[in-house]
Amino acid sequence: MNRRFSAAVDYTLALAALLFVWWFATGPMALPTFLLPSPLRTWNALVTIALTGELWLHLGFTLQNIVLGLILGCIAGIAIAYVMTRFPKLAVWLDGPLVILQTAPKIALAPLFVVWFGFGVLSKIILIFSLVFFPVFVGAVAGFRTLDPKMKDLSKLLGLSAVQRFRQIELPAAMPEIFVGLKIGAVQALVGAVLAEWMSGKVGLGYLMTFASATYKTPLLFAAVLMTVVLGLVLHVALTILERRLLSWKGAKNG
Amino acid sequence: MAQSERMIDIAGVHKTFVADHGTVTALEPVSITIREGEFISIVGPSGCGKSTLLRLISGLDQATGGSITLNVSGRKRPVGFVFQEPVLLPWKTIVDNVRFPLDTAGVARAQGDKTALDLIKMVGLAGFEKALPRQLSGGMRQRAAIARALSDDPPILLMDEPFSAVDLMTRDNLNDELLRIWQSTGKTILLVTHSVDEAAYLADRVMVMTARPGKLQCVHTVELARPRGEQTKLDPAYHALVAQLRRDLRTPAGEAH
Amino acid sequence: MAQSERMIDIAGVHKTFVADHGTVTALEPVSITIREGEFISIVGPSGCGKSTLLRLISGLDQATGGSITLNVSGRKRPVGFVFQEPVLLPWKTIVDNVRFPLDTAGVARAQGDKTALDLIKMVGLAGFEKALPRQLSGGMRQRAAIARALSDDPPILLMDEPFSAVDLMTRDNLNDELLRIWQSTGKTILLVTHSVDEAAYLADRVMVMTARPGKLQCVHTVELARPRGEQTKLDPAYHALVAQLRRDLRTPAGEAH
Amino acid sequence: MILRGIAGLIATLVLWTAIVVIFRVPAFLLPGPLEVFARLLFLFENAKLFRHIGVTLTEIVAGFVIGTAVGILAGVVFARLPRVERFATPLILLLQTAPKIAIAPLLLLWLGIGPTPKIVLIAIVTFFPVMSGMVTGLRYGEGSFRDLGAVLKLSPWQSFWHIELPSALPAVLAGMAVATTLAMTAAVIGELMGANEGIGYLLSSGQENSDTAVVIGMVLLLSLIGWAFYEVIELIRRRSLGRFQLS
Amino acid sequence: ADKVVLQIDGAAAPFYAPLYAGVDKGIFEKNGIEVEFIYAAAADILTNIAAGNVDFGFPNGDAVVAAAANGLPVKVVHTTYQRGIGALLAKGSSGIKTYKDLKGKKIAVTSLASPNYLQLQVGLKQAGLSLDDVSVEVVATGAIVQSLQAGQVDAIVFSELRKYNLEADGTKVTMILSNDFLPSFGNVVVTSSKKLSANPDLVKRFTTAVTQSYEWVIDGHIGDALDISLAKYTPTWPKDQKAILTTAFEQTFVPSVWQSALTKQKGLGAADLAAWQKNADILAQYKVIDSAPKAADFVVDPSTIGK
Ligand SMILES: Nc1ncnc2c1ncn2[C@@H]1O[C@H](COP(=O)(O)OP(=O)(O)OP(=O)(O)O)[C@@H](O)[C@H]1O
Ligand SMILES: Nc1ncnc2c1ncn2[C@@H]1O[C@H](COP(=O)(O)OP(=O)(O)OP(=O)(O)O)[C@@H](O)[C@H]1O
Ligand SMILES: [Mg+2]
Ligand SMILES: [Mg+2]
Repeated sequence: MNRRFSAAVDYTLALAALLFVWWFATGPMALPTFLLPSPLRTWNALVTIALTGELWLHLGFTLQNIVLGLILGCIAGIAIAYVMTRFPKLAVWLDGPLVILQTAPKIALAPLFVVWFGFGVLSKIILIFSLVFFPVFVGAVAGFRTLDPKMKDLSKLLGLSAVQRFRQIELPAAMPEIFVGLKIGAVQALVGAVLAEWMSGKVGLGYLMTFASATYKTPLLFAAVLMTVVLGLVLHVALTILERRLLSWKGAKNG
Repeated sequence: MAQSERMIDIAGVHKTFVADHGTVTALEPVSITIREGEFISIVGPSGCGKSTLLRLISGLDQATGGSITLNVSGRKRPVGFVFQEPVLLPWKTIVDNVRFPLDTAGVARAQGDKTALDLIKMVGLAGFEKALPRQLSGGMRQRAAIARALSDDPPILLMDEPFSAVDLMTRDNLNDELLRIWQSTGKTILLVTHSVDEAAYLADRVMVMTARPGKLQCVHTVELARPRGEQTKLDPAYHALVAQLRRDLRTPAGEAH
Repeated sequence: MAQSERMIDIAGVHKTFVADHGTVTALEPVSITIREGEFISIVGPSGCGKSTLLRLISGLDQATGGSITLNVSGRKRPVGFVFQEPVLLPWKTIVDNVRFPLDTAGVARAQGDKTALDLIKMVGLAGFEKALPRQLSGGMRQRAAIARALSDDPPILLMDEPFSAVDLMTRDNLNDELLRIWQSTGKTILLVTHSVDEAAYLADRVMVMTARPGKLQCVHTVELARPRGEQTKLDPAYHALVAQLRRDLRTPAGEAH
Repeated sequence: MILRGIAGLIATLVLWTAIVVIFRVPAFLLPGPLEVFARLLFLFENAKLFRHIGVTLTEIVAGFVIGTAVGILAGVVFARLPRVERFATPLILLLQTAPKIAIAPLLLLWLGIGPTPKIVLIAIVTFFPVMSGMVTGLRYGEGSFRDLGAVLKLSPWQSFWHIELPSALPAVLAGMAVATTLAMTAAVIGELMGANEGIGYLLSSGQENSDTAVVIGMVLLLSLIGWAFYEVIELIRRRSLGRFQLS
Repeated sequence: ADKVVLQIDGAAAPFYAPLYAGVDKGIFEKNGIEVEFIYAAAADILTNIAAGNVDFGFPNGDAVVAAAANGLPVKVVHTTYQRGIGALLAKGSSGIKTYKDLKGKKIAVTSLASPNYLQLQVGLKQAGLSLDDVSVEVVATGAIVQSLQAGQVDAIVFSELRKYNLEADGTKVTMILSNDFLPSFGNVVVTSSKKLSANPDLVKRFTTAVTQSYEWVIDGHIGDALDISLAKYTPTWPKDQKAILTTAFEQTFVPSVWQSALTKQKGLGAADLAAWQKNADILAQYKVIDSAPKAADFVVDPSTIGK
């Protein structure tokens, strides 16, 4: 309780510091609005679209894509990582294509995703999925690989079924590393969602950004950027709380 | 307790590890037949291959040569194992750890809980059911591991220095509990220990192993009356055996008698 | 070996853990003063707070109350610690693990190697210098950890059941080696053990602790002649003390005499 | 490793060709490997492809090295001082989530045109996974090793070098593997912000000209670079973890 | 020589051959200027200019109007393209010949904030239709042409120049120029108000060099300019497209894009303030911008620079 409270204080302080720097850059340092609008102008732009209800439409759409992509990427990442650590022979063949597919910069392919997968929400989800997948996958592989051999002995001894071994031993043991991947994946999901909307579409925070950027409505642009950052922070905090819950057994240092 | 059925057949089993710094012969060929319901103690110097032998019997490692046959047709989990270090799942509470073999064998939760709580009480951990392993002392963790190995009642029990980290009194209690369980269930038990007193007190036969390269030096049949108890420790035959075991262990490797 | 300088002052130290399943009093207030160069054994039932006490003395944990003063002005590393579980760095070979305290104290490599190899030989691990911890047996790992604790020659040595996983003969050897080192270096040693024989054989004083909540039941001064050796084990006073310690440990908690 | 690499490459090419042939994908949507290869050859002769590769590679290496170093350092600081971490988190998330394309003019303003903004961008995206790996590796690492370090009164540097880094290594390497993929994307974004050389520059001219073969070719080049990075990290992992108890 | 950075809209393409040839042939050098080309999206170019990140930009005219309307201190100093090059493109096989044929069709634009979306709206209106009669998709620059080729949309509103790409790819296209009903400007040279007032001489020399470069190409050096461009500046372009590009230059750029009635009179890059104003007014009328800026405030005729 107390700790959570102090965490909230820290976040607030940090945000206040950021706000101050922002204010300083636009006030005393006099950066022009078209480069960086003042916090007040941005706030006004935000309030304006919040009042018309437009904001919630965009926000909801982006959030929905993020959550969908995150869940799918997460499931696939963990599943494929598991299969590959269980069957190293398969990994020889799958590893290369997976890595090549992943290191291919999505931003370059994003426009093509639209022609490949259509204008609908599918191409967006696929883009987000493809960005989330890899961090979770790599994290899960690391987690499954570092499994304590004593745990392997135990599961072998108890003759656990594949499902039991996964559920009861391998998954919990790999959790810390999976969470590393998940936290990066969450950020990537956000980046992917915005990117997808940037490339095509008529709704979402990314769309709001292209629109604002092309029409030089910089306060609106930064209002949208602000919303993405807030979204990122919320996702991060949610994952951190979940992590603390699930990994309390680790007795983390400074937990 | 004499049974004639063969339970574990070990024939010429040996094990060599290959490592960067050279090959290590952990176990030279060992042959012995263990009958159903027998209680075997294993003593020997540190690093002589006792743990290796148990791991081979349990099937966790593969022998470099020789064969091991377990006569446990039809049992899915023939062996219970108390590892030398307590291997508890750090994310599960003590009661969940002890119940774990039952849970994964499909035993109903209520039934499992009952068994687990009884065993936890037996090993003296009442009050720590909901604690996590890292919140226990070394000896308490070891006792939790013992409780877990007993929970699903395996016909063969392999115990690798199960009582090394507990105090004398607890150890005596647990020895007697173990004998009680053994007597009532007819398990076959192999127990590695560095205490010759314990080895003699518990076993039907004591295997003495020699230092590296580990091999079987001799096997003593313990002729002490069952059930054992305080009176056993007053028996001169018991003390003679303990003294003999001590002498065996003092014999430098190679000078087997 | 009687020195009058106070080395460790423990005054009303106690420790309570707060956990999800409730608070656990690991240690009720303990007070004792340990002189420089004293050899103290600590015995007590499993879970009575022995490890907790050592951790408090070493500064690894903070006491809930009371104070601990170490009279080791100017020493950067006042204490060496043999943990209850051998904490070897899995990515370092045995010789690197043993040399680790020296390396990090800035001792030259050649010098460090010499010390490390001597100690490795002393604990009977010659031939395993280049092995990794996972390639050793449980007892061998424990011995490597002992060698490491000795390598940088700390004035205070805290040993938590250092010999629990080694066989009798090795244990006897290591006991004598430890006494030799103690005698020649004048270290202050606190040793936790479950073996009352060992406790009596080695110590100047034996601290007996009671079961949960752990507290100091009594302290026996060991009047046996130094240096100790085979003849000590024939001394009736030794056997009387061992028997007394056994009785102490059998006394249910609370009924201190 | 070489075998793995070749196997991976063959598998990718087979998969790619199969998609193109089976679905009869027209070249403007997804050209086949041969076509792309021909286009790459053309660029090699005509466009001094190697110079562009060199430019991008330099940016990536520089950004990656800086990002990794800072990430490891920050990870150590954050794991030791969780308050600092909480304080820095909003700023870090800002840097990670704020769409780079949206703040490009600001970056140019502060860092000038030239390689600096690209390197900084790559360092920023590399930083995050490496830092996360390090923090997790330390925070959830073996507590008993911490005790050992405390008893030996190791200096912060010593406990970092001898205990924290090795025990966090699996997680850090995982972070670095993820970072390779992000670095490739950042390299492209950096060069989209304003450039006249580099793979991203060629890529954007391919995009502008609706020349899918160039786009795919450049993507392929970046993939191969990223893959090479990944394999180097794998190599480090195997070398260093071969000795660990880890399989 | 003064070093300047010129940021060009999009990416290196042979359509900018006169600029490349001007550098290569020493025309800029002769005017005491050394040019570095870099590339970015139009909106970024204007922000960069306003912020002083780059010296000159070569974005399209609509982007400048929008920037000026939002108060960015930018000035058009050379109306290089005298008309807009936005166009509706449809496959020849689609049967679309006029805006009237778009009813019920699917049309792609690059963004709802882009000039091509505005062109679509105006085009539909003058054909008696509205946005409700068609369905609009947004596809980014990198894929819009492919989406037409793949038949995912019936038409795109984009750049006239893509007709040449498509034809090079063997796709026959129908094209309706937006400039016919909506006067606007293609690429124009832009600098910041600050630079113009602080260093008019530099701006003058730069615009002079631009004019001279275009003149050189118009004076019978189309082939040379394309060769320079393809060899050194736009190496990703296949060489076999030179023929198509030559046609484009001869039939479109030289007669109607770079030159107009006005340039015959006042020289290349001359500013038709009235046309600029009309462009701005329409943008305001369609709510692309809040209010129309005064053309005279952000457009400068090259001949008046430094006077
Ligand atoms: N994984 C391994 N790789 C290489 N050598 C090994 C491995 N495991 C055990 N050994 C070696 O095999 C020998 C026997 O080990 P084992 O663990 O069986 O001894 P032990 O009798 O159980 O000893 P202790 O009483 O100390 O536990 C030792 O010399 C050890 O170094
Ligand atoms: N981190 C912890 N969190 C909560 N409780 C703890 C923790 N560490 C120890 N305890 C509790 O403190 C008590 C004393 O533990 P300690 O490890 O000191 O016992 P010990 O005397 O060393 O026992 P053993 O002989 O079994 O090693 C135990 O009841 C244990 O459950
Ligand atoms: Mg062993
Ligand atoms: Mg203890």
